[in-house]
Amino acid sequence: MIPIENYIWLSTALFTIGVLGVLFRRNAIIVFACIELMLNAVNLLMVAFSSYLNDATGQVFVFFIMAVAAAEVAVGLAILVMMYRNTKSVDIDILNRLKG
Amino acid sequence: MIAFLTYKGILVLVIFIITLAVAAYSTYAERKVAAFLQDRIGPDRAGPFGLLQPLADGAKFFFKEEIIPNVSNKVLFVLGPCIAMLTALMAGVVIPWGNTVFLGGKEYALQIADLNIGILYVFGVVSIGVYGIMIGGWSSNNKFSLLGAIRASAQMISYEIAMGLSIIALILMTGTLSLREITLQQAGGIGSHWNFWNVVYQPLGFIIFLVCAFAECNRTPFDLPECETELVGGYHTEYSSMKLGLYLFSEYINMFISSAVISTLYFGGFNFPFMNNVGLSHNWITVLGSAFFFGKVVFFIFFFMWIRWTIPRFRYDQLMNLGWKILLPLAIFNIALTGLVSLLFSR
Amino acid sequence: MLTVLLIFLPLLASATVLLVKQPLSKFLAFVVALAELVISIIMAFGFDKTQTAAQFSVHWQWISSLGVNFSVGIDGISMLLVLLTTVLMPGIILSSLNNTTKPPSFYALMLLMQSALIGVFTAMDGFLFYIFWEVALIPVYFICLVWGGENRGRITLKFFIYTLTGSLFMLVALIFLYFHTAGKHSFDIQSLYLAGRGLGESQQVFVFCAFFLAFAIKMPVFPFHTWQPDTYTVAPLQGTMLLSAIMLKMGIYGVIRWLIPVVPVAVNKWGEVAMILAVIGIVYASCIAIVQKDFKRLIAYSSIAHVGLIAAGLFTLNRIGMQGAMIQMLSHGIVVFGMFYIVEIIFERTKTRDLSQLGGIRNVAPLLSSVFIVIMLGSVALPLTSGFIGEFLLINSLVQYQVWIGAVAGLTIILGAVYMLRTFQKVMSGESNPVTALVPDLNYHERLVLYPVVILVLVIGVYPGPLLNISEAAVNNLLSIYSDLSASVK
Amino acid sequence: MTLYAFYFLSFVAIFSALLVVFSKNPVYSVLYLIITFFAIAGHYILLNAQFLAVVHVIVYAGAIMVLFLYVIMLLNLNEESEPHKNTMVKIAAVFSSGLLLLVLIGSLRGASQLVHKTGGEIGLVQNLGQVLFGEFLFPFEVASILLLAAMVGVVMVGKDEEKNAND
Amino acid sequence: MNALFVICGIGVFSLLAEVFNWKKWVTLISFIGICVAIGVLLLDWRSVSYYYHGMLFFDRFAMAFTGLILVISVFWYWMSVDFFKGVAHRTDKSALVFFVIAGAIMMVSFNNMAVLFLGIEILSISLYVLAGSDKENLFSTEASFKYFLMGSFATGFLLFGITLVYGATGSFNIVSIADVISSSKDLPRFVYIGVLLIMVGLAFKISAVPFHLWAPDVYQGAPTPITALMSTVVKIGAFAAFVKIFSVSFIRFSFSLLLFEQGLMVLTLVIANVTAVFQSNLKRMLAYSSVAQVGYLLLAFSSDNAHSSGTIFYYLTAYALASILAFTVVQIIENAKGSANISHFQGLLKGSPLMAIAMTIAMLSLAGIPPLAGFFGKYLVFTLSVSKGFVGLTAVAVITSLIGVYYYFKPIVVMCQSEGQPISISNSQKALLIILIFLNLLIGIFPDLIRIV
Amino acid sequence: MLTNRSKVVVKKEMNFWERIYLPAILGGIIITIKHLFRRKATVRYPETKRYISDIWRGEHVLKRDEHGAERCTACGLCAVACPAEAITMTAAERKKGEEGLYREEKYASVYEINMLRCIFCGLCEEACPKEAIFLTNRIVTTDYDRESFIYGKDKLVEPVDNRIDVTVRQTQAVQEFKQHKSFSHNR
Repeated sequence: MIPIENYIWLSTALFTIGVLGVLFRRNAIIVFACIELMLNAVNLLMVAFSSYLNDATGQVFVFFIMAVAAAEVAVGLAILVMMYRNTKSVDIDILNRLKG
Repeated sequence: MIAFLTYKGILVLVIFIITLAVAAYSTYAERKVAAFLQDRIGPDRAGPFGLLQPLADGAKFFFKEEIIPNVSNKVLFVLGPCIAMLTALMAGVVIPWGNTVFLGGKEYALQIADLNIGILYVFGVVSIGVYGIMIGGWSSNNKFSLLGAIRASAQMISYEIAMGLSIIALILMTGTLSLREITLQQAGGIGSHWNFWNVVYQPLGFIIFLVCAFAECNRTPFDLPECETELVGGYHTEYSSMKLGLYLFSEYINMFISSAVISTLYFGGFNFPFMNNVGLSHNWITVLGSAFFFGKVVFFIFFFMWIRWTIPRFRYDQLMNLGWKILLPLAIFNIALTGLVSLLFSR
Repeated sequence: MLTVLLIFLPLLASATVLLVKQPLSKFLAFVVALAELVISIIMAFGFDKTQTAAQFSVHWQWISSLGVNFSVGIDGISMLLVLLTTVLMPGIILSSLNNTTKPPSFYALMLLMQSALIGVFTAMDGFLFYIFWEVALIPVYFICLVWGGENRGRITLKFFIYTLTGSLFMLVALIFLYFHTAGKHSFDIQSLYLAGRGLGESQQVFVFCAFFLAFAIKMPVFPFHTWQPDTYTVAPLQGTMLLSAIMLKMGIYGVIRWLIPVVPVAVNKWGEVAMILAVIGIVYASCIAIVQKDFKRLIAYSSIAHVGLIAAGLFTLNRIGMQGAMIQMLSHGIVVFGMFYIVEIIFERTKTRDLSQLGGIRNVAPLLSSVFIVIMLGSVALPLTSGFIGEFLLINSLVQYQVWIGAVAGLTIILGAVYMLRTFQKVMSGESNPVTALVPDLNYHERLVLYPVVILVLVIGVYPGPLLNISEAAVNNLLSIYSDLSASVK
Repeated sequence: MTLYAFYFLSFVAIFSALLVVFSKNPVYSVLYLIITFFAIAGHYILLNAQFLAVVHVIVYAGAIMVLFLYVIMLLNLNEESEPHKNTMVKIAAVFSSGLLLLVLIGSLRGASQLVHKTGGEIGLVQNLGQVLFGEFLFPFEVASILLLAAMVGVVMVGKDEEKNAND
Repeated sequence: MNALFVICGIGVFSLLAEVFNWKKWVTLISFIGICVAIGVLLLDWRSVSYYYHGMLFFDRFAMAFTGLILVISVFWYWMSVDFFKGVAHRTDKSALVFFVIAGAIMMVSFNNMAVLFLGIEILSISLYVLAGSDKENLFSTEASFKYFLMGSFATGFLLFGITLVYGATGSFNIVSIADVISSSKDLPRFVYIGVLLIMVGLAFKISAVPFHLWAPDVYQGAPTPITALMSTVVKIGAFAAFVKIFSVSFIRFSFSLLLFEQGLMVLTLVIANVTAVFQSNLKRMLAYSSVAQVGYLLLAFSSDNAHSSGTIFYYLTAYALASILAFTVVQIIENAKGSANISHFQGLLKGSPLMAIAMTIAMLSLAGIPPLAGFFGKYLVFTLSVSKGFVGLTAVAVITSLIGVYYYFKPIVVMCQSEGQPISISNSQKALLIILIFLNLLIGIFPDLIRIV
Repeated sequence: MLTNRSKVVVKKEMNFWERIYLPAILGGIIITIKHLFRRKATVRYPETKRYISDIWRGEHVLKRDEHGAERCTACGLCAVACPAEAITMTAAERKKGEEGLYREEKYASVYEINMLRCIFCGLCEEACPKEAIFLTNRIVTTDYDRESFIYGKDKLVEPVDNRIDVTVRQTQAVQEFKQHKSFSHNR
């Protein structure tokens, strides 16, 4: 059996890459995709823990995360398209008109 | 272990060949059926009754000039049809093509893998199938292709939902996700031990599933992604030679797999009436069952073609309305109904 | 019960005033203020001068979870200040009836102010005291903000933040004390006294500093006074009157009621510093007052000087000083009220407060100038005016405490005389110039306000006995407690 | 055997995750993300959570990423329209996420004490169903509210305003 | 418990109203519905129990906060009747608002991380959309998108935290987590970082500095009623969740977490208050103010993790009442003049005294001037922290609240200056203003009325 | 309305069964399946040829008389009668020595039919007073360009040695019809 540490490292790495993507990219869609990557890192770790603890609740929780991710994606992309209609851009740095 | 692998390998190979053959002859059948339904003869030059036509087509695809548009995204352009083909073939893994056979005292199931989540596996594979179309359509760098790809993705995602929900009603009844178990539950044979086919319990679910299957396979009346009159062939406008062939092939394979799934889920799979009463040995029943199964599949393939030449293509908004406003509520209603009925009858 | 009536009558009236139209509203406000006066006079007559404990007291549960009660009561010290408030309020309201029309909200704020002020002077619960203390701030802030002069937004905000800062420190000190009360924590004044006395020396000093800051800002004592001249100048007449005549006394009252009994040890130790600050303030303010060109500002600085004297007298912590402070509070309230009113009258007629532009008013408005003389003399502390009694007692006490301090504080009389007489000279005497040539004399309203002031200045100056008697028992009690405690610590 | 599979899948996952971040073309990014998801699905299978693996594929690869691709195609985004951040921001991003990684690694060490409990049947549909419809019934039902909210929201955002609405 | 169902039911009803063309009735039914929910809650008041296999736990805490959320919702609905009028999607908006409320109720009554997570998400997803509901407006769109990105980013952290805690304790039930944490001797070390990540995730939701960056932009860009909703109902829910999880599950770590909590708190207090001073848009200023209020709440919470809920409840009540009052005025002004810039408030006192008084009361309450409710909130907070010995921190809070006075008084000063045009307001708005003023005073003068937690 | 064959479109509410469309679809697929079993309309052309009726109206022929002279007198009636205006001609006068070639004094020097325009209605045949033009059962052959579909006299006039039999079109009834001047076009 693979040691649990491996999974912790793996999902930490994926999580961090997700965070990196969020900070690194300016394309809103990719930023958003990187957030999905973060959620997936969490899912992976959750499943690993669930498997190691022999406890099904962790996997059930992953379902909820997936449901939420799906809902978020739907809403997020809709908002993104709405924004694109208004600004003709998906650059998140455009989002700085709101200043005091 | 070795024996197991050999057995599986042979099975995979056989099913691969059968799938390809069925798909190939589906192209032939498509043209023949179209011709017949329109009071024509159809292809009949290659071989007797034109039976060698698929080979001729194949040969043509191979020898045609290979054109990759200059401004296209080369890697993805090639990847698109490959994914389409791959996903189409993958779905066949969990379908029970027949009952078990006893050879040398060992029992062999005519199924590559009996996953306990078979239906979901099929769904998963089908849902990936859309990437082939999307990638191909996008990488062609052509307006029509892109439109076709967009249409395809929207359509497939929309109808997948209704499809899934219609299946859930079925699962509520059967209590399993394994296709094999679902088939065995519909064991036929009047007299001793018999059950109705699921279509009897789930007529509404069946209709929804059927419609969605049409949409998932991009078959008329839902062939919006390749709608020639508007999109000049849609996502595969820019494709030629074998890559186009792969797309067309994958479409027919999808049709084949859909038919197989419909047969398995709603029409008893490899079961046939009186199977327990004819007094044949197990192996023979299995063989006969497989034959029946293929008969059912062929019928549904025929049905696909039949519908194609009966019902005209939908408009895009009609397609979406049908998916979201009719099939989805119906499927939910069906779930509720199934749940209610099974609740009442389980008491 | 009368105390409660005293507090809540104006409160209710202020809500009512908001709902009626303008002419009726000011009338109503005035009537209520008079009613308050009547009630307080009744109370003064019913007041038992020999008793040290609070009278007319009421004790209701309010916020039981915090140990806060609605307990009010009046002892000798409170009585004088309540009287001051109720006496001046009708005057202030009357002064606004003159020829400016103020909307009902103005009178509502006035009445709210009165309610809060009486609340401050009668509260026998730390928390209640704090609430009233803050509530008193709000109406006067709005009076100044809405009806004030140029730059009022900035200046009033400065005033507000200054005072709020101080009171927040007081709040911290109160909370600190609250957590040192015995048993179930309570804000009751007696338990706070006990708690304060139970503190160690450094803790007492902390409490002292916090309290003193709040009170010093309110009074204001020397380094904390910077808000005051601006605010006085910018505020409308009534605002200035409220601030100078009554609100100042909140600070002094606070020192008497809360600072000295709660942390006697710290007072003993650091009172001298406070006293020195106050004395510095006296000299400083007087000197600035001398060079002031703006009439109103001059009065404002004079007010700092006088209050400094009161504060310095208080911290001598002997009977004479205390009593002097009490009587001087009254006197200063009345005098400064009159002074500001006269400034306003002159300003209204000449549209200027610049001393160099004024002059010769005596020629055209003899009544005005004679009233001014009397009030001015009260401020300068001429014998037979109210100011004399107070300042005499205060300087006396200071001299008893320390000769040099007393001497420096005594400068206040000399310097006061200098700037006041100079002012009189500049404003009233001399030749009338075009600005002052047509100044009309006092009209009916003004006389109605100013005559009682003159009378009071003179009456208190001649016969202060009854007033001193009212506060004597309470002051003695306070001092005895203080001397016991500070002695025991030493 | 499984360990090798683990390493292989991990490599694929991390490698393509990095490519998600560093690909210029948004379509490539999304496609690499899909590969990452498949690698994660592979991990699920390794962890004996087949059901979840398939659901993961259906939901993420089958639905979510299709939506991403759909939007990218709809908006016709490609390399040319890709906005570029300036170098400072990029360096800052790399630095801060590196820091995060360090912090996480530092604090996650020593997890090996977690004892692996045997069993391995929990990933099966039956078990998950028991938990989901037993203990987690309420969240399950509440998830429907969530999806409803999302649905209404998307319709609201996506639908064109009705002009001249009367009431 | 049943109140939650009632609220969800109204949400669904709103959607059905679109289908059956009952749009006229939506507002009325919504009102009645919330009132029914309050009634139902009162009926349940004495029955403290777990529901659904320990998924929900309705104790005093949960019920009190639910009640608060519902009461504030009533006022919110009252205030934003116009928001649902005239435009399209009115039923959708109404439904989403109810889902927000439902989410908030779940966030105060959860007993399991799953419910917490779903509650947060129901609330957030509805809000993302609502923030962008003014589709023609670029700011609104932008606010929505920004909120969305930040929100889901925060969700990632929250989930990572939950996962690590799960890995260490093997449970999602917050009570069991607490049991495991307190009983087992050798917890894996990653539980700490897990708890910390949960804190980060929730800090995003309650918009504590430095995780507040989204708040001002979103508050400013979103339609004013939604801003009001965010700064009241949502904030109540989020902070209650924060309190609940850290006072139940991780109570054993309260000492270890103290430093982080206090760090958040000091940053929040200082940065938010100082930044607020420089704002010229009142909505944005209120946004910073709402961030700043979180600082005081955090001060209360960090002083005493276990027993601060009463104080926090009171503080949130006072804050929410004042906020709703302020936003009511801001909304009216914005509708009349096109933006909430502070210069538009000039002369309000002369023009529309009631609104000016209402705004003044709101500002005074937010600034913490007695005898308004806000003062008592601050008072309780300071008392609590002083009683636990955090005198230095309290001093910081006192100083920042003085800074607060400065910016809260800015609109007051502006309102009192110069003449202004009267702005017509409807009778219902007048009544709302009067009721809210009254409540602000009432709760300030008789704080014991709501000391129910 | 003249023909009484147009249907008035009725937009009445569909009832439930009509609205779910399934019966209609079912009807549709029954119709198509019926066609599956119909006789096929197409033939395998080169091997089997379709039967062509005797009175099939195919390619035109300009007849000669029994002496081999062209019957056409270029009267132009056929061109007038042609609804598709496919026929055009140029008249010319017969010269001496051409009596064997042309039956009467006037003849068509050019006679062209555009086969792409012709609709094979047979009106020219009816109009012809000289029984010169007939439609035959021959099929117009395909070609590659449009020009070649304009048939001139080289293709239209029957060869002398290979007469085209049109007797089937010259039945008794036709003859009689042509005798009746009252039915004639040029009354």
